[in-house]
Amino acid sequence: MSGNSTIGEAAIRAGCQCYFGYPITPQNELTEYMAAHLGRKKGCSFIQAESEIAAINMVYGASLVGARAMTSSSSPGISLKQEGISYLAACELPAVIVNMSRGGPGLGSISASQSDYFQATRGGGHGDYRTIVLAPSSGQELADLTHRAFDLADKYQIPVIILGDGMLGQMMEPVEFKHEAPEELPIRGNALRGAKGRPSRIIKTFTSKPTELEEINWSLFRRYQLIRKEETAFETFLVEDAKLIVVAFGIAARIAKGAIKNARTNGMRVGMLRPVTLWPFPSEKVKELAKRTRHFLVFEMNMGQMIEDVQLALEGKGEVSFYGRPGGVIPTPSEVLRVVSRLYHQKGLESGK
Amino acid sequence: MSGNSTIGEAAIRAGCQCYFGYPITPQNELTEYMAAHLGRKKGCSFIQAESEIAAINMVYGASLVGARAMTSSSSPGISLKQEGISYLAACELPAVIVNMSRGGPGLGSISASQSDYFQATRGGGHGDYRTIVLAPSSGQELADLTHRAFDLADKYQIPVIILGDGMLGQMMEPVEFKHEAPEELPIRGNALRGAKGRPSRIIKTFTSKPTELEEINWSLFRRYQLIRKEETAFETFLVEDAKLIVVAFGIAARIAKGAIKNARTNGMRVGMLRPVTLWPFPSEKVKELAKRTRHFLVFEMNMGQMIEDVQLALEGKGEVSFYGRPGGVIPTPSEVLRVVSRLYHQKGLESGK
Amino acid sequence: MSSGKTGSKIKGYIEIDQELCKGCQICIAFCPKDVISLSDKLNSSGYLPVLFNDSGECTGCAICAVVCPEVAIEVYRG
Amino acid sequence: MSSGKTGSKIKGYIEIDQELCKGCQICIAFCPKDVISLSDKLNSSGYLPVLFNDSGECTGCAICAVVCPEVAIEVYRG
Amino acid sequence: MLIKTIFAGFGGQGVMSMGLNLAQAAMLEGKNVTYLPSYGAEVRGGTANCTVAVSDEEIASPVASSPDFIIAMNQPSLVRFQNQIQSGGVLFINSSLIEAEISRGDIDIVRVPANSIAEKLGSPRSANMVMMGAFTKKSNIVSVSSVIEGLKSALKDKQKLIAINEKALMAGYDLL
Amino acid sequence: MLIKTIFAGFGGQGVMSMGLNLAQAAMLEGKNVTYLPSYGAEVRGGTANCTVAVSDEEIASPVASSPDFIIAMNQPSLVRFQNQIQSGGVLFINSSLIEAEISRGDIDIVRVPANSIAEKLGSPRSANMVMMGAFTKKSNIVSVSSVIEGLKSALKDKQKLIAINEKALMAGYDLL
Amino acid sequence: MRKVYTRPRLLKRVPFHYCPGCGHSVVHRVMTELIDEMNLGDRIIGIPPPGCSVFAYHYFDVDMAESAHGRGAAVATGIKRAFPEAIVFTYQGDGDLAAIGTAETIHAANRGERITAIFINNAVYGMTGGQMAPTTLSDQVTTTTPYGRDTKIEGYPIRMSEIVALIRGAVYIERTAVNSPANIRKTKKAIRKAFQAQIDDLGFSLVEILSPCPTNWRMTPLESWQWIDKVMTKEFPLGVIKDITGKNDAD
Amino acid sequence: MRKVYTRPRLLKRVPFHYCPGCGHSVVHRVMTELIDEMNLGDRIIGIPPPGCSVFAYHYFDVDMAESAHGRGAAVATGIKRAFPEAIVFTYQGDGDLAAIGTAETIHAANRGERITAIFINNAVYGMTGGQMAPTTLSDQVTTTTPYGRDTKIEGYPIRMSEIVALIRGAVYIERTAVNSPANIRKTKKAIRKAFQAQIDDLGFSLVEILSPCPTNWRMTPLESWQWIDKVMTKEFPLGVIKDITGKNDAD
Ligand SMILES: Cc1ncc(C[n+]2csc(CCOP(=O)(O)OP(=O)(O)O)c2C)c(N)n1
Ligand SMILES: Cc1ncc(C[n+]2csc(CCOP(=O)(O)OP(=O)(O)O)c2C)c(N)n1
Ligand code: SF4
Ligand code: SF4
Ligand code: SF4
Ligand code: SF4
Ligand code: SF4
Ligand code: SF4
Ligand SMILES: [Mg+2]
Ligand SMILES: [Mg+2]
Repeated sequence: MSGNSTIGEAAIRAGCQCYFGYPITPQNELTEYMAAHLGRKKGCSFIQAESEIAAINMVYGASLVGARAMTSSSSPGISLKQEGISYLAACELPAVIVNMSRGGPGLGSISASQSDYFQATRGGGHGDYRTIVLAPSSGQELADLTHRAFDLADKYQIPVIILGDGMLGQMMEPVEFKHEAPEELPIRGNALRGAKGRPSRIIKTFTSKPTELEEINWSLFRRYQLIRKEETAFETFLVEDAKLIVVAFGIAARIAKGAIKNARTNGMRVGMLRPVTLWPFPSEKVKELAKRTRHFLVFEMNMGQMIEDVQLALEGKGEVSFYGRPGGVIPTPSEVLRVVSRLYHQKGLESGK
Repeated sequence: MSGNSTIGEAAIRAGCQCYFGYPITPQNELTEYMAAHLGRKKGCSFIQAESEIAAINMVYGASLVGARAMTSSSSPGISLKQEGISYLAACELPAVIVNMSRGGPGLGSISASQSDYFQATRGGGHGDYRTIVLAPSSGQELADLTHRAFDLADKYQIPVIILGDGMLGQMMEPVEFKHEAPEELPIRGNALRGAKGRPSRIIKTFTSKPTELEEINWSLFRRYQLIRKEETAFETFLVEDAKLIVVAFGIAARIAKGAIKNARTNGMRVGMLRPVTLWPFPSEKVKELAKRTRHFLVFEMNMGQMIEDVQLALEGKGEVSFYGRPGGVIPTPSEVLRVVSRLYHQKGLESGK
Repeated sequence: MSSGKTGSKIKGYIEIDQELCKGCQICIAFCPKDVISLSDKLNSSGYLPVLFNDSGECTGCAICAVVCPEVAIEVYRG
Repeated sequence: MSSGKTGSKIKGYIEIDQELCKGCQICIAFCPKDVISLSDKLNSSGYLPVLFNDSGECTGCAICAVVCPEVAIEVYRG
Repeated sequence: MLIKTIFAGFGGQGVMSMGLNLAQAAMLEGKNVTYLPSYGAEVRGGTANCTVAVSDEEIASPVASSPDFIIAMNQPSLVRFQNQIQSGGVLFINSSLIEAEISRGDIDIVRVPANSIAEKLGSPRSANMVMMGAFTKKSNIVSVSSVIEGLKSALKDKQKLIAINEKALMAGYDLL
Repeated sequence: MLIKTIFAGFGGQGVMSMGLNLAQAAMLEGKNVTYLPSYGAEVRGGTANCTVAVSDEEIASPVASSPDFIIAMNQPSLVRFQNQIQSGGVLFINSSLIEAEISRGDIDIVRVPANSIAEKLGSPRSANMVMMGAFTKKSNIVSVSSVIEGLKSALKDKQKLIAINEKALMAGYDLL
Repeated sequence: MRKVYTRPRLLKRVPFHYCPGCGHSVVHRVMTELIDEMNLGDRIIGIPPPGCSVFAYHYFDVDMAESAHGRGAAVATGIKRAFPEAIVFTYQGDGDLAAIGTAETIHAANRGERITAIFINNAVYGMTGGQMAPTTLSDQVTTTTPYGRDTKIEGYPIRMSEIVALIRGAVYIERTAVNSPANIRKTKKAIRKAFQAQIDDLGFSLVEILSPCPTNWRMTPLESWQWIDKVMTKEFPLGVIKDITGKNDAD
Repeated sequence: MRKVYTRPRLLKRVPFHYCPGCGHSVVHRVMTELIDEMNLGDRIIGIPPPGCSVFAYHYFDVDMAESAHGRGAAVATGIKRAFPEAIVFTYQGDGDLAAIGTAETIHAANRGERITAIFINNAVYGMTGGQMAPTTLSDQVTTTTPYGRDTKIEGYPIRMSEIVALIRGAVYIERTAVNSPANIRKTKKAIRKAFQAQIDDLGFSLVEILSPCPTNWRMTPLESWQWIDKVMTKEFPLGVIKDITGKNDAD
């Protein structure tokens, strides 16, 4: 089962009732999986929308009435969804948005890339909002994080982005699904379901009083602080004695891990920090690691985006280098190993503490 | 003449031949100005498009054939243009995009706000691209920077964003226009004009070879480095002896300036750095200022976005505080003064060096 | 609020909410009996509302209420 | 390239670019004279191209060329 | 000196042009000026207002949270703005349409029966100019001749309109 | 040990299912596996390929820039991939369709007349299985019984198809 | 005497923010009456647009949610698919439905979504200050057609109802107006039929309502009401445009 | 003997990347012939779409530029307004023109933009792997309608040409096919008329071309060519749908 299908199956098992999407390579298998498996499922709905914009707004509609809803696309299509995501965030509506990103900018290439990091983590749409951003790096994690995405979305009433890439979407790996699809999910208490037996309800942000909107912003902000505290997730690998820590996410982290294993066999004390949540970013962990390790290599399949979060976390208390390949080029573990070794020697890390 | 009309007039005097827009408060006067003044001008074209998406793609079309073209909108409409901006950046096409931003996220409010900073400075669309971002803070600067925007766009073949806000758009101030509209502009050499007397020409990014797209990214990156070097612009105000420097842009900088003047009369040594280009951000200047001044107060009409650029520039070599009002609330100079004084005293800046 | 007054032989009457009325005068134009007219006193929203002239001619046909954009008119018929 | 051969009395002939042809066989279906047939040798792109059988019947009507999606056929008439 | 004035009233009362008038006049006198109209989803046919700031120096914010002068052309404007005016400020009331008592003792109140005067002058639509005249005299921000000059340039060559407006303006000016 | 294999050929030659077959078999043997199909705008009816990585450890990258094994089912695939194979690797050539000389001396070359064998077996469409058999034997990544088991689970209960494929597989297997 | 006309129960007791003579509030009243009469208050969900009617939720006493400009039909689709028991309507301006929302409208109709679009055609963008709408008449002056709409440059007023009528998933389409007692009554009847088509699970229904905008037409309220008859209906003829609900008009 | 049929001059000498039997390349050939015959090579600008024909610029030897999915009509509008001397065409798939690009298409037509849309209807999303297109036929199996297109859920195939024909700014609309010599010739004639309408500054023109996609229809090339006649034209009848160019057919 391809990574894309894995997301589909995991979503269904997480109780996803509605999927609205629009074809774009390299995530079509997800749309197709949902067409085959969600489309005729009782109480569920699949629509191939007329556009990405329609799709995200259908998700908005389904979320209004309390359904677990999902959409997916790849880079250009995600750009088109920015207005909709901003609306979801503003109205505090849960939703899961998958971006199996590809080479950009423009029409770019259909090859895997990580150049939508800024867009995902800093709210590519207008206004001060954030979305939780999960970055899986294996088939298994595609399944696990998809499930987590729906739970987080509901828990915090927030849109959650799964930031994958074309390679994760295409490739197949053995996967174990840990949940069965629920029989029925409870309807979110604040959903619009018709004003039966209760006062009518309004979901909106628009106001002619800026202070009202400010209050919405502050209340979102407080929730964001809570999420930062509670939900930051990461993986570390051989960081305890590391003289150099590679920071990488998603497929890049996997490639880096291969390089690090090799570096270790070559006697280099190299470790890795892999943010699993890109937002909230594991800044505290970076700070903590910087107490023992001075050198960081940020490795991304882009021109350098996550590096800003690493630098922001370090506040000058560490040296940061960068290696990146944009446009859909997939670096090899040995290429990364070469970069690691060069840096390791340049910084004179082989000698003593 | 309102700020919005000022932009319109300045654009026409900069030789803008095409304006394609869609109504949205608070920038309608610009669209209307162009309808009245560009629409019937010889060799020029005004269209009220069917949507913001159509508008940005019309700009793309006009830019393909070498025309100076512009579109404008406000926050939600700018979100919709992200795909188009990414295409413009990818295809190295000049264009001017005005965002008179308003309170967000979602439908938000029509009141002035600065919460689209991330979107503007980090390429809200997909892929690794940048746009030059100019942030005027007065009527006169609206005129001057609009002219500059067209020149920069052509010089670097890049989309340029003018990031204003609803207040700048609405208010009137005396303005002096320093240029006359040119009789005729030379056609950009690489424009599509039909393959007359030369081989046919293609403008595109799509490729099945990621390395080709990588090369495009690197070539863009080199240009971005050049722009960083050549075009970073800022204004400083009383920074020489400042113990506290307020960093603010646009209308917020103006408000801050009022507060600073007052702080000075109260004996506080407060100065200001106002980035005029938000991208490229005046990081070098921040670094330089940090040699003499330890405390920085970032003041934005949002929840804290530019603050990241200040922190990135400082690399821990300065203390950064933040004051922000989101959602379209306009802080007063005396409110900012209160914040400044409190901070000044908290940090014990009144005593000695 | 305003001119509502129940008389015998009167077929109908209307009550106009002076605060809701925005003085658009649409009701005046459509009333077949010509029993509505403009007031000369602004209401608190700054509009000149209209008044019902209870001349006994009102049929309670409710045309005025059907056209009133502000839902400012209630109609009685007996 | 392939079978082009000019003979007297022959009304027409065609040349099929063996490398451009993708063996879709559309030309075979439309040729009124049935003078095109499938080759048994893959071309370097891995397609089985078609061959012109110069039986003298070809009229140079160009129907094959009009339908060929690969523009692989040139037609001669005389 | 930075002086901020809010002009407020119904949509049709010409409060926006009063503000523009002041801005225009101040510009002619070489001062720094900002003019900020306010509008919003809620103003469909409701009240309208604008803020004018005049100063010898750069103007920090075009917004007036505690203006020096307020011109209330109708009752709702009075209700909305009377508490914002700063101590020692002046409140101009169109007494033709406003009856309310003002509770604040720390401000100066000028009552101008703008509508009745305008009606008397035979041009009921220039109540705003009557008020503008009174405001010009009392506020002393700009000279009345600058206001007139501004009026003329705004109305281009509509001589008749200029004459009417000027008359109304002077009637207000001479009132105080 | 990490072993990477690229299967390449025309769209219709079943190279994708060869890859899936290997992946399936390796999974049954409890190994780490990644399967990566390649496709792109350029593959409209052209060549197709997929990469399978099998390892006892976590697999860093599913991409094979220098694969251990390459299966070239047609000429264009050979041209495209022959230089990528790593020294000491094995190149499987469908000799029914490929005539070319191979210049590299640092690799092992196995020629399998997959199409002719398949035709002889009366099932010309299972040339890929013939090749798969030879590949299984030579590469020794997975056991032939795992491949067969994988085949069965992929083809569910299409008994006839399973039989045909198994026959072809064994014909290739027994070739070497 | 008995009260024969009073405020509809589902119309909240707040004054409208609309300009004097505006048609939006007339439609609101008619709709709230109807929702009550049809007993839909418990299960109806409304999607008002950015536009002058952005605050419609302040008036309708039913569940409602804001939508992005033009996306009403997509939002309503999401609602209906996730919660088919609901009766869902969008309330959209001509800019909203016929410009930026063109694709969403046409494709929701094409899928035969069981939703109802209430389409307020006032021939301008009211909310944003009177710009040209796709339905602006030829030669009509707006803030973005200061010299009048020139059909050679800006195109002709678009007849969205006729376009949607071509689409098979659309089952009931009527154009009405709210500029006279009779037309207001017809509007109510049309919306009733549109809702009924949805209740009967037949497909997409749309009621286009010609609605006065005295402010942006720069007319008195009465002039604007008359202009609809005199001018607007020439371009946008009133009447049932499509009815394949199979229901005959009983009254 | 003289060469009576050869590769058009404006068709670059590179093999097509299309599948065997695909209609795209037939249209490319016809168009390049025509551009040469009409002497437009010097001033024509083409906008190919994301879609199977994304690489059209590799074949047409004229100025061309990439466009965002569905936005061809807007891009072409920008080009034509900025450079009216150009002859501008978009080349769009059914997903591109009739799904995501619906609004841009309709409004460009409505403004009467002097541009020509070449609309390749192959009833699927070819490029992305055979998903449902708005024009997919009822019951047709695609990768997103694995059980066949169910009109109750996914709606009916949309007839975009008929919709655009309703719009006054559109002056020439014809539906043709590229599945037989006669139809290919008619396609060429139709495109000629469409270009001519643009040259004559009359308005928007569109030629919808039914085009085989053997790969995603899972047919042999020949079956796919025949399927157009047998099945597709029943839903999408061929012929001139609108012609208000006032030109009579001389040949
Ligand atoms: C994406 C986006 N673009 C533009 C706007 C601004 N906007 C709000 S309402 C509106 C159109 C109003 O016109 P119409 O739909 O006809 O409604 P009316 O006000 O006339 O009732 C526009 C353009 C917006 N809110 N969002
Ligand atoms: C914004 C965006 N969404 C989706 C895509 C992916 N995409 C590329 S082509 C295409 C549709 C192809 O179908 P069609 O337009 O019918 O052209 P065909 O390939 O059938 O000729 C899609 C959805 C994209 N490139 N950009
Ligand atoms: S009820 Fe009829 S007669 Fe009476 S006031 Fe109203 S419209 Fe006139
Ligand atoms: S129709 Fe209503 S709002 Fe208008 S004048 Fe009559 S009562 Fe007042
Ligand atoms: S030219 Fe005519 S007769 Fe000759 S091969 Fe072609 S189709 Fe057949
Ligand atoms: S039509 Fe062309 S491509 Fe197809 S078989 Fe004939 S020559 Fe070859
Ligand atoms: S602007 Fe027009 S549509 Fe909007 S409230 Fe006023 S009259 Fe109604
Ligand atoms: S997928 Fe279909 S449309 Fe695309 S190239 Fe192949 S046959 Fe042509
Ligand atoms: Mg409208
Ligand atoms: Mg298609």
